[in-house]
Amino acid sequence: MISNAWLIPLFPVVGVLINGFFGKRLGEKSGYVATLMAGLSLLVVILIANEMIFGAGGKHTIHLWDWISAGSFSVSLSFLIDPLSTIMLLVVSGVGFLVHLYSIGYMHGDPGFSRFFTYLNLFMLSMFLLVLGDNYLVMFVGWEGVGLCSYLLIGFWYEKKSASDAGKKAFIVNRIGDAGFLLGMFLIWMLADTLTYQEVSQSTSKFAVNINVLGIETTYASIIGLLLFIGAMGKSAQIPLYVWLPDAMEGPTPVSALIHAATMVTAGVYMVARTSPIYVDAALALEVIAVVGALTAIFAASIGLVQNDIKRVLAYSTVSQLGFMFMALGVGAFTAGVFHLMTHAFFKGLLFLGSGSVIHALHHAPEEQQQDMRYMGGLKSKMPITYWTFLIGAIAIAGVPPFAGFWSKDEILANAFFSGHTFVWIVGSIAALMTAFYMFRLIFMTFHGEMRVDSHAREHIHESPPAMTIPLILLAVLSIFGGIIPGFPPEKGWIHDFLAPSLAKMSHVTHHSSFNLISSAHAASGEAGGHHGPEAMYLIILAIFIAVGGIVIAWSMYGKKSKIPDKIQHKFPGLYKILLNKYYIDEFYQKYIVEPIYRLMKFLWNFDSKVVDGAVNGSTLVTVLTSRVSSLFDLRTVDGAVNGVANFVRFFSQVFKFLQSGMVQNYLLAMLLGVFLMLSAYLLQ
Amino acid sequence: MNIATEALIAFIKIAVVLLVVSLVVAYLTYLERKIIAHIQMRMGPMRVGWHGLLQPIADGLKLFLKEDIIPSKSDKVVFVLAPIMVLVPAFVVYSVLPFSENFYITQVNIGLFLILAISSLGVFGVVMAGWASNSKYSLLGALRSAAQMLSYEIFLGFALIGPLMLAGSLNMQKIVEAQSGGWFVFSQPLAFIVFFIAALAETNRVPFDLPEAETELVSGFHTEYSGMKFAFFFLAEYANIMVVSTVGITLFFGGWMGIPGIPLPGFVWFVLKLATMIFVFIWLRATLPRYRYDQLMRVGWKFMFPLVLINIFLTGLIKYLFL
Amino acid sequence: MIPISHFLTLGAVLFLIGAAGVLMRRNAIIILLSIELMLNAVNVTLIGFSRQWADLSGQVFAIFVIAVAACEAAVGLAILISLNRDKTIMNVDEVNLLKW
Amino acid sequence: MELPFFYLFSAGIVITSLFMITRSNVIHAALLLVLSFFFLAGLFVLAGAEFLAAVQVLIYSGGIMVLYLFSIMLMNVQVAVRIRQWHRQRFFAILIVLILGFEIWSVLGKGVFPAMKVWPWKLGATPGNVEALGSVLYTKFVFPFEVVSILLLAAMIGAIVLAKKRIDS
Repeated sequence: MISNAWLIPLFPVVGVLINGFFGKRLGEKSGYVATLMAGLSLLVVILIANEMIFGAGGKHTIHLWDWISAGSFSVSLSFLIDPLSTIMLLVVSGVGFLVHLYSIGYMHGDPGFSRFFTYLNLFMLSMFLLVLGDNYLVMFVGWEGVGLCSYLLIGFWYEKKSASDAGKKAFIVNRIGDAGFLLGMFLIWMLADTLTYQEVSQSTSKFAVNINVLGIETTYASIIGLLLFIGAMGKSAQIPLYVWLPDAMEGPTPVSALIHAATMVTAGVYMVARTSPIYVDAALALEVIAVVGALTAIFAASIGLVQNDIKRVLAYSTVSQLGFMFMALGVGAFTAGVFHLMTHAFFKGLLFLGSGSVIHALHHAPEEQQQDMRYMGGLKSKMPITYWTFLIGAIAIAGVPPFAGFWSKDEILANAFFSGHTFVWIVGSIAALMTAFYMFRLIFMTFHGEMRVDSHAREHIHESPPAMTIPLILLAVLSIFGGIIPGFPPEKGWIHDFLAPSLAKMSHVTHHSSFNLISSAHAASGEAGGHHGPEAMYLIILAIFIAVGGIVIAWSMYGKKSKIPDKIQHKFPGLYKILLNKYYIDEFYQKYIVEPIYRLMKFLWNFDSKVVDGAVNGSTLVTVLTSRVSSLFDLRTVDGAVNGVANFVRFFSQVFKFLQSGMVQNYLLAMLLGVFLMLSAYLLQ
Repeated sequence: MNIATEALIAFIKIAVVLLVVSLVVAYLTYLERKIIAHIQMRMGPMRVGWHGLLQPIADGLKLFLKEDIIPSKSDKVVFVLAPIMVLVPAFVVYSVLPFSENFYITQVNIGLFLILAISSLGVFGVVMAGWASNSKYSLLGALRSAAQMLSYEIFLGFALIGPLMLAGSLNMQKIVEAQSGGWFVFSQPLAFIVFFIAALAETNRVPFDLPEAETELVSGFHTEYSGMKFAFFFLAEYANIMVVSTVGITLFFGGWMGIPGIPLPGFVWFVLKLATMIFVFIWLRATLPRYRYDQLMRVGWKFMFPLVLINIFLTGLIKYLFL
Repeated sequence: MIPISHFLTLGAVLFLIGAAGVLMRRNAIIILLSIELMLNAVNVTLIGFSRQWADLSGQVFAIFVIAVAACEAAVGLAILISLNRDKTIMNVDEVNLLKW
Repeated sequence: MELPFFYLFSAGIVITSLFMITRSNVIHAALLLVLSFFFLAGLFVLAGAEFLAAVQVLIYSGGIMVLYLFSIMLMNVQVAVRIRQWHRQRFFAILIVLILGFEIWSVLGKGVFPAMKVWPWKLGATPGNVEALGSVLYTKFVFPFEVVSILLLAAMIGAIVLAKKRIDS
């Protein structure tokens, strides 16, 4: 079956063609076509994964045809099936299929139904190319393809200006990253004369050459690493290029789940993991990646603390979790990064789809309230499946064992700690705490407490159709078991053995020999859970404390409140008084919690507003400060740079526009002048 | 054999072919008038010689002696060049036609393709004539003619691909020899039908004689021509009929190859087949009405073009599967 | 045997004549014709090299060049016809709407 | 034996081309170009590319140039003859062209070419290069071939859209 891997991208192509040409005529049937194609791809992937996992394993190259061959430069369209791409394929096709299924329900009645599924299949195709390609150029094709689909799908409701703006923003920000990717690719080819992964990994000695750039002594590998990381920054929304991802929530929710949480945004992680043979020699680049990852994790998490839009919380959470993945890559724990990528795809896909289910239920509410958690609450009883699956996702992301998120996140933090990146470890731990907090804040505000939904929409709230709940349940199952099965015991789990042939081993891991000795000794003695020795055990306990602590804080601030009205209800049986008191409590919250939070949000997005004087508790204060810094950075540095570039371009275009006379022959003359100069240069050399 | 004798032989061959073809072409006009006349229960030319046999010579003499008028507003150089441009390709083509087993001027490996290429140049003469005359009728006739010839050249070429695939060569002699097992008209009936219709259109014959439709355009692109120049157009038309007929019998009827069992020399077979083919051309003229312009284009693009494509596809498929 | 330099020289001369035509004439059709000439100059070089190396790739490329020339002629003439219909423009330097 | 013919054809091509770019009457220019293409076809035969020579005559002269003539007839040629023919930048242009010519000449002077290879078939004989060309075109170059066919289709559609009368305005 492995030799038939070309079938995987073929099915989405068929889907694109059918839906692209006959979508209008098919109407809502196009959803079934697209889902069928995604399902067939998934089937092939499962068969292949079966062979890879339980069968031969190893690396297989499927050569389709020579694509470009010019002189010594030769690129073929061929696919590489190895453990890494198998994991990615499973994630992409699995989550992709579930999202297809989910979208049939979610997009029901949308005028652009068939267009949506065309794009979705196109995305699957691009993502498969990205993951399957056996060289950087094919990956780049997929990379651009998913970028295009992301643009198309964010701006799917293009009549809404904010949506089309968000699409453009995503596209443009990604272009910056792509430039880095391209330059990195050029450099790889320049040094190694090849672009295929296998040949690149065999010629690492060519990259380990030292050079001096602007006074910094480093290696070519580092420069390649940094350039490729710029690409990854754009696609995987790292500081400073993360700005597009929160805006990308303008797209339909299944898109957010598939593209902007589970698959596309992890392409950067995949790319860095793919390039791990080069990164092994790129100490500087890894250091940068680790720090950027850690900073992204905490920045995004802190912003997420105060958002009221349900999808935006998840978006910032995604950015934060991507930061975790890069943290892992940066400290050299490539396996942990890929592992977290996988578990994250499960629980974040689940959370997004769950939020989509909530939004779907509320679509009779006023437009601005549909996604606002302040106008939700108490949905638990109305949407039990959504609630329970959502809760599972939240527990998983918070990092409570034995749910999926715990295993991967713990590995990342442990690796950061043991590789000596103490700063990264501390930042990561705080971010983990925040993660647990904001996720449960979201849960409490959305599902618990009294219902604050608009009264007209209230009677329309219902559990979503099976097409939407089935994916939720499946993803919830994956969120429970997707971590412990491949990841237990920590650092020695199945996924480590499986991915070992694909990922390079960091050399510096070995000079923590004591840690390795201890862990191997423990492994030999079969002591479960304690593979890192006592230190590791403490770390695990600490991680559990962090997760539980976050949840408890969230509960004490948001969860408990829902009980206050209950008590009051018992004390004052009179209906009028209950209503009155309820109103009073609302006022209370409004004044002491909601309003400061509202103002905090203003800080995040509008640095003109003033600092809130009496912050209610300490964590809020910390949030204020960090959020301010990040928003300042965003507005001053990022926007300033963008505006500066724009002004620069405008100034020079004023000068150079006179070159554009509109007369073809002038241009041709200039062209011949160029030929003349080139020939002169050739003759004079 | 040195170059001089080779050149001499070639020269003699060329001279013979040119003379004979000119004479035959001249008598084709006589033949046409006679046949049509008899079909229409008339006698046709009877005055000059026995049954008017010397009529073409008298006509030629008349045209030769007539005043050669060049319209004052015309583009003179192009006006003079146009009839030559029509006549020359029509005669050049004879250099690669196989008249019999041994009698031909030359063999080239792109023979059929060369014929197509050169005969495609005839349209230049027509366009030049129409434009240089500086007359509306001429220009309209020329435009019609150019569009028609360009379109039908495509079908003509495509129709020939079927037999070519069976013959596996562009060399005319090789194509004839490839039919020793059976004429291609039997294995390629579709191609032959399309070829025949396209040939009628290529030579501006009824029912596709729109470019020179006497009743609409005052005989089209050569309205302004007279004397010898007019004769050139006239000769070229009949020379083209012969070329097309020769190509037709070479590709579909085995050329000079006879029916087994009847001991006749190849050249006689060739002449017999050619005469039959030309008779059909003339017969059609007496029988069919003229197409309308849009009908002409519709028949071409919507009926014949798909037909030849299907033919090529089927031929390729059958050849791939069974041969 | 014709040496390759002959072909190359002829190609260069043709190309330059074509370039001169394109750069110096105002009439759009003459410019298109000059472009055809330049394309043919390329064909001459390709054929020359094909002859030199006894390799048919050059001829295949020349066929592609002819196909591209056909496209260019079709589109170019279509543009000219629409220009001619709307504004009776025959000269390239009158078509300067794309100016800054 | 080939060289005199080469010189003959080259002279023909260059002279007709020079005349072509200096005519004010577009029809004359087009006809001169056709003439130059005939010479070019002769040159191709000399270089052993007889199929291409036929293609040159059939497609280029018989197809593309007829298209040109056709289009020219749809336009008003007489007006175009009377207006200024030369572009303002002509002196600069001719200077550049001459300098470029000189440069190319010097580049050519630098070139060293190995001995000419011999065709595996006899010139003008059957099967000759048609078969070889066909097999190369449909095996090694089949992808470019298909791409060119798509290009032709696109150009055809484009030309129709561009030249079509606009009904709405």
